[in-house]
Amino acid sequence: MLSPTYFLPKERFPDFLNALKSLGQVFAPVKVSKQSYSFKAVEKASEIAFEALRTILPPKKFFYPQSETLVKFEDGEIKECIEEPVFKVIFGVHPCDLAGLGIMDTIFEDSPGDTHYLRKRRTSMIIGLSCMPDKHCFCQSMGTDCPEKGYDVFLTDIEDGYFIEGKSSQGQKLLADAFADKVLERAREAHKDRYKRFWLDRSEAFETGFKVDNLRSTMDLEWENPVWEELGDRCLSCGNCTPVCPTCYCFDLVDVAALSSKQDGSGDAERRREWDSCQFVGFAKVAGDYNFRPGPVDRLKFWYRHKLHGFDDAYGFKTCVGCGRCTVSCPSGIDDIVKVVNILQVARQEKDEGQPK
Amino acid sequence: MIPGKTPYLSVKGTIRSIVPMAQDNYLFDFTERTGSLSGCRPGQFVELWVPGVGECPISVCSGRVSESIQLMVRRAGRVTSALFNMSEGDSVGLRGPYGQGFPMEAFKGRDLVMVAGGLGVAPIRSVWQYALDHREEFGRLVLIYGMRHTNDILFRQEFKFLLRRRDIDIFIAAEEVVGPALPPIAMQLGRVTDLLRQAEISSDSCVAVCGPPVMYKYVIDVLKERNVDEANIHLSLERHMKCGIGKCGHCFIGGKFNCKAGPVFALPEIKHVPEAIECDAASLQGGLE
Amino acid sequence: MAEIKKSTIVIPEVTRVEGHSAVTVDILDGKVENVKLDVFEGTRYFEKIVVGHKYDEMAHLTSRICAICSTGHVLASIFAIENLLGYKADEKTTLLRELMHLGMIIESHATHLCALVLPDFLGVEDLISFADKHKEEFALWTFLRTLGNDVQYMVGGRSFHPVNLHVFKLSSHPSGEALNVMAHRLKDAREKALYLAQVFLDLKLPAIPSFEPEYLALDYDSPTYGYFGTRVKSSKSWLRSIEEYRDYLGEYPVAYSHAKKSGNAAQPFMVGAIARLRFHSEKLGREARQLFLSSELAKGSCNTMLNNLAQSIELVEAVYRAQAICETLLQIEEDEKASPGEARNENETNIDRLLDKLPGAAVGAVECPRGTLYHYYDLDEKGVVRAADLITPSAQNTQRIESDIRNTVEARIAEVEDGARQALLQADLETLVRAYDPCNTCATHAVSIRVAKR
Amino acid sequence: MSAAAGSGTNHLPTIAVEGLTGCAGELLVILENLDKLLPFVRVVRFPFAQSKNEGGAVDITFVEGSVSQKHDLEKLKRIRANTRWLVAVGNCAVWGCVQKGALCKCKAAEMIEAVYGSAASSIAAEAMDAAPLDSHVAVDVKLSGCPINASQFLAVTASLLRDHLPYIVSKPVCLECKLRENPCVLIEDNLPCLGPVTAAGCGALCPSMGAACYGCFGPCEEPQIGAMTTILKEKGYEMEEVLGRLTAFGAVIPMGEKWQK
Ligand SMILES: Cc1cc2nc3c(=O)[nH]c(=O)nc-3n(C[C@H](O)[C@H](O)[C@H](O)COP(=O)(O)OP(=O)(O)OC[C@H]3O[C@@H](n4cnc5c(N)ncnc54)[C@H](O)[C@@H]3O)c2cc1C
Ligand code: SF4
Ligand code: SF4
Ligand code: SF4
Repeated sequence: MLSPTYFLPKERFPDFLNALKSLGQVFAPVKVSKQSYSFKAVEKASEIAFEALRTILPPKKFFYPQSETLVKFEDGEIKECIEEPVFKVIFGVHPCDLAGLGIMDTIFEDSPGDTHYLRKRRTSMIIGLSCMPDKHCFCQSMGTDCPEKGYDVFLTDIEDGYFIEGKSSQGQKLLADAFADKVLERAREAHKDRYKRFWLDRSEAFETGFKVDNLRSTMDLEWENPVWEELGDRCLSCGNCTPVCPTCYCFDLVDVAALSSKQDGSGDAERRREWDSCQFVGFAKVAGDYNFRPGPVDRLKFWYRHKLHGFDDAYGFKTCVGCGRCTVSCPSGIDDIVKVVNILQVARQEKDEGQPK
Repeated sequence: MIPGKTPYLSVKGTIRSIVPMAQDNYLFDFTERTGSLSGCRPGQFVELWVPGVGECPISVCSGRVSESIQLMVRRAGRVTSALFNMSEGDSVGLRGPYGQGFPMEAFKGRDLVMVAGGLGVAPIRSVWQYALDHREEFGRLVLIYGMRHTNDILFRQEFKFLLRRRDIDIFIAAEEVVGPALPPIAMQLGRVTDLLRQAEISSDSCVAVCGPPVMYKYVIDVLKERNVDEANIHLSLERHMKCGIGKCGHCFIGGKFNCKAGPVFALPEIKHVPEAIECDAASLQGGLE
Repeated sequence: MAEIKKSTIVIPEVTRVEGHSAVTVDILDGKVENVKLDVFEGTRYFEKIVVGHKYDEMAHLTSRICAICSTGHVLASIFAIENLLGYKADEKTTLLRELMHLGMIIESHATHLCALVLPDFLGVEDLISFADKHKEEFALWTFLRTLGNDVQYMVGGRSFHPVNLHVFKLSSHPSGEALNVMAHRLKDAREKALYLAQVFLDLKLPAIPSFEPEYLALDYDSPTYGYFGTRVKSSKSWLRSIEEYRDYLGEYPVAYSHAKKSGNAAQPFMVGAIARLRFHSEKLGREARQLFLSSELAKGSCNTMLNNLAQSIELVEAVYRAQAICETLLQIEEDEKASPGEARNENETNIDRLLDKLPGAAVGAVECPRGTLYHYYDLDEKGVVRAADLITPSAQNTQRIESDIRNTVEARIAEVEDGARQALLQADLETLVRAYDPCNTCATHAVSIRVAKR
Repeated sequence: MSAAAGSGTNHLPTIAVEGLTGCAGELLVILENLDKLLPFVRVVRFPFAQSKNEGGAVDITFVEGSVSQKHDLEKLKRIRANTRWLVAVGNCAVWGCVQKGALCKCKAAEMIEAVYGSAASSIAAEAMDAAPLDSHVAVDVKLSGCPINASQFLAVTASLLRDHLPYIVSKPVCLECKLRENPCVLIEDNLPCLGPVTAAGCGALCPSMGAACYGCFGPCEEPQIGAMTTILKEKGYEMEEVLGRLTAFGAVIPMGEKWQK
């Protein structure tokens, strides 16, 4: 049976927010500079930047924090660090980010499951929100433009209010309660019509994109395309493209030793994970200083390949969700995935056409 | 479901003995009481933790793992140096075993060629120990071991005994004589590839290879000359590794986590993966060919 | 023929001062012949380092002259450039800059007084015994310097070598919450600052026969005791613009030292806390003013050792003033919330127009913990530095330190040849040098007097 | 760790803190964090902070400042001979900082002439071209920063007290900047942010306050100077200015040579 759908008039939004707040701390996009947004704790609806498309960091930061201690060595014993997560409500997550969370889930759920991530993830509620693409959005190309999983409730903006669907059971319960409290109305036919129209209009609104069906072979065939060298020359190896990516999961593990009077090394220590980036020189270096990806070109190509078909084999999906964050946060302007794919596809096509029949 | 324990938790391993093997290469023997490492298969590895310093992946180099586990470690940097400063009775953290190891079951009933370069002899040792323990289940055993300098030889004592055995053919070579004229075991001057050309290798052999990144391409070329089927060539790849469990992304190559899907791969799996077995020209200077 | 006796007092490295310096006193036939304060801190030629760099780089380049006074250098460079461009910062920026400066005053004075000077009077020589045997003083220092550091951290982003202060503006403003917390911490610190001042008020000082020097300090219109200004006042009752600093300072390098000396050889002058209090004591708040009035300073004593006390009075004033600024800033924030939309960044849009004033040259000055600091820059039409001149307070005091040493040794010349009393003289000399809080980026207790015969 | 200079009853490891030519910034940072160290070490030399200083062997010596005069070099050699671990602290000691950066434009002698005029000759006799410690002696650990970050300093000390080499990141400032979720000032405000080529450690202090990183921690591992220059030029900065900024904190000397022309 289909779960019921609801309508939230915009003027009732503060009440809806209160309902969310009663569950736990609410985080939502907030404007932090002329053109940037960030998920931050909010108290009032007025703090929320509903217009935000992409935040600087994706919502992965809530479940996979920038730095966290996994294991510690204390009083000569190896101990697990279990932190009891506090319930969080993340409001305003767009379809691309929902897909991103889905990918993070797959990686961290894969055996052996990552307790640290999963505990936090299961102690949260994700409230999705519809959006209108700008010139950098290409989730449509990646097939992540419609919410499929990874959320509890989804809000579609239909002008004077929101059309609301519940996905998970905790999401449906939230809606049922809010309905009982008269914060929500049942969605009527008119709402459903506008909802459909919204999604149709939205699919027409994409300004940019590419065909994905040949990505894998294109990447392989154009592995020596001169465009890589051009991009490599401009690459700062600053790593900005990876922390901002909703699906980049790479981390470094570092030990933090406590000051200790025990000189035999049995003093306390922590083992901490911190976000890392494949764009840094030492990322793939092994003993003997052999580096599998010594130059910026090698690392950039690796990144593109990983995003565009890296997980095809391992998990059967691509790890780019088309949010455009890398494109807007590259100081050098070289992480324009759409542009690069188009160049590669054109080059490939030219070769195909040049081939004798 | 959410597992009860963090997968990053190690168990305590206590150093039972330390045997210096060659300069900067020591064989460490650890006792581990929980038995969590006892199912270890040849070619698998563990993450060794020196608290306050860090972790590093080290191949298990004993064919049998029960109460004790042996690791051959080369002093390469911070963690390994810290380990070298330890003495018998000191403890470290160990977690694992990780990775796929060599498909010993699939090797059974066939000739097995083992090719080791330098420190790559450590995981290969677990292979020959396993094979000798199950001698009757394998066909001919050929062991090829190459190194840069004559005094780099590891497991010298063990080789003395092995060389006397009739049921395994052993070829050892070094590129250069350094230190005492020639070690007291049969050793030639040359490269792994030279030995491969000497050895009698049937085209339906299975091959287990481990060595420095530069070695693979040349070994594969010779094996192909011998008409060995690509599908029977198994290579153990070294990659920068942090977590060992397919999360940290450091060892990711061409769609696979080396720590989980590897470190041992059959050649066809990685043949077309960029970076997997290529090597840059610069590091070849003075290299193996 | 009578034997001519030559002796030398050498303090090879003065400890517990910032930087490295040594003192040599040559005594010939019972007369002091030569006094040298030798700063062997390596040469860093900042006047050349900055040439070729853009005006907005001056703050972080010159801050590296000295960690303790880094805020002073940052502000002096900013003031010089703003003076040149005829720019006047808005109220909030000015207040935050003053707050930042007070943070430095609190931190620097606390460190000098508690960690560098007090050990002399407590009779401890190493940190461990200081920390162990004088827990209270040690804790007092920790408390006050942390406070000063945190004020600088809050405003400048770092407790020294701040990153947030720039020409025209601050790149970000401390949050209301941070200001509020700081205001409370400053309030709690009053008592400790007053206690420290009392300690110095009660100290018995060694006899140093000082004579009245010419005192110089910045003059300003602000009704509160401050550290910024564009005029200089002299105890010889003249008042001049800092733009004319060359005329009244006259700086010349000395061969034996890497720190340039300033002053007129005939008449050394003194800058620093004593000078500032002389001119502006009436602007002090009630508590600091009371302390001042009950001290020798109010009677016009020129004993250099009183510099420590003067600093402790400034420290009290700084704590009170900093708290007041935090409160004013909070008030401004309230007002802004009440009437939002007033364009605060109108200045920013005019930067290009301001730069039309280039090329040109100008001077900026601030009162650092140790005295007046001058920065002079000559910029080309793109805002690139063509020439610079940087005059630190320690350079200005060098001559006076030397003359103080000379006077002391002359007055106590009998002690030079007297083994038992010699050590005491040396210790007193070191204490004297330290009282100036010289910032040579340093002075050891191993003062030796060598007597040579010829 | 052996208490090399351990005398009598005190078995704590010994440390010394010394300054060559610098601004005393690291001395200050260490002084301010000394209370945290005192339970674990014995401070045998720290002339900036205490009067009773011993000579002789030490376990760890922290050295601030660059080698800029003969006196510094003699002192450094003495330090090296007497310490087990020599830790270069601060940009001056690790890279040479601003005084080294200035050498891109002219030689030390020229600068002395310009600053000291007639007195130049006696000063010049003492002076050397400013250089980091490792151009003269072997350095065991290099902790950069201008000034060093206190928690990094404590972590390095903790490792050395256990006789382990510390882990010091040399990834770029951008990493810390993005981890703090700062808007990028290079992209949004066109400020000349050097974060992409500068070593992390400060916690991306400047960009977190809305200002451009000016490189005070020295270069990151393999800084992409070419790309950095290209991007700043595209943003309208003149080559001369870009080179000035890149070399100011002493690090990227190869670029500096171009600046000399
Ligand atoms: C599957 C596998 C099995 C291995 N088996 C053995 C073995 O049996 N015996 C042995 O001595 N060594 C083995 N190694 C190599 C060993 O892991 C590295 O030498 C070790 O990590 C270096 O750590 P370190 O802290 O001492 O050096 P570091 O100070 O961390 O670095 C020294 C050098 O090693 C590189 N490095 C750092 N971490 C790793 C890493 N995780 N993997 C590879 N290189 C790294 C660095 O980039 C640097 O070039 C194995 C590596 C892998 C991936
Ligand atoms: S590195 Fe920076 S803080 Fe340290 S001494 Fe040099 S200038 Fe000062
Ligand atoms: S502001 Fe600077 S440090 Fe931060 S991401 Fe941008 S370039 Fe990098
Ligand atoms: S951001 Fe750059 S300039 Fe600022 S403190 Fe960090 S390293 Fe120094």
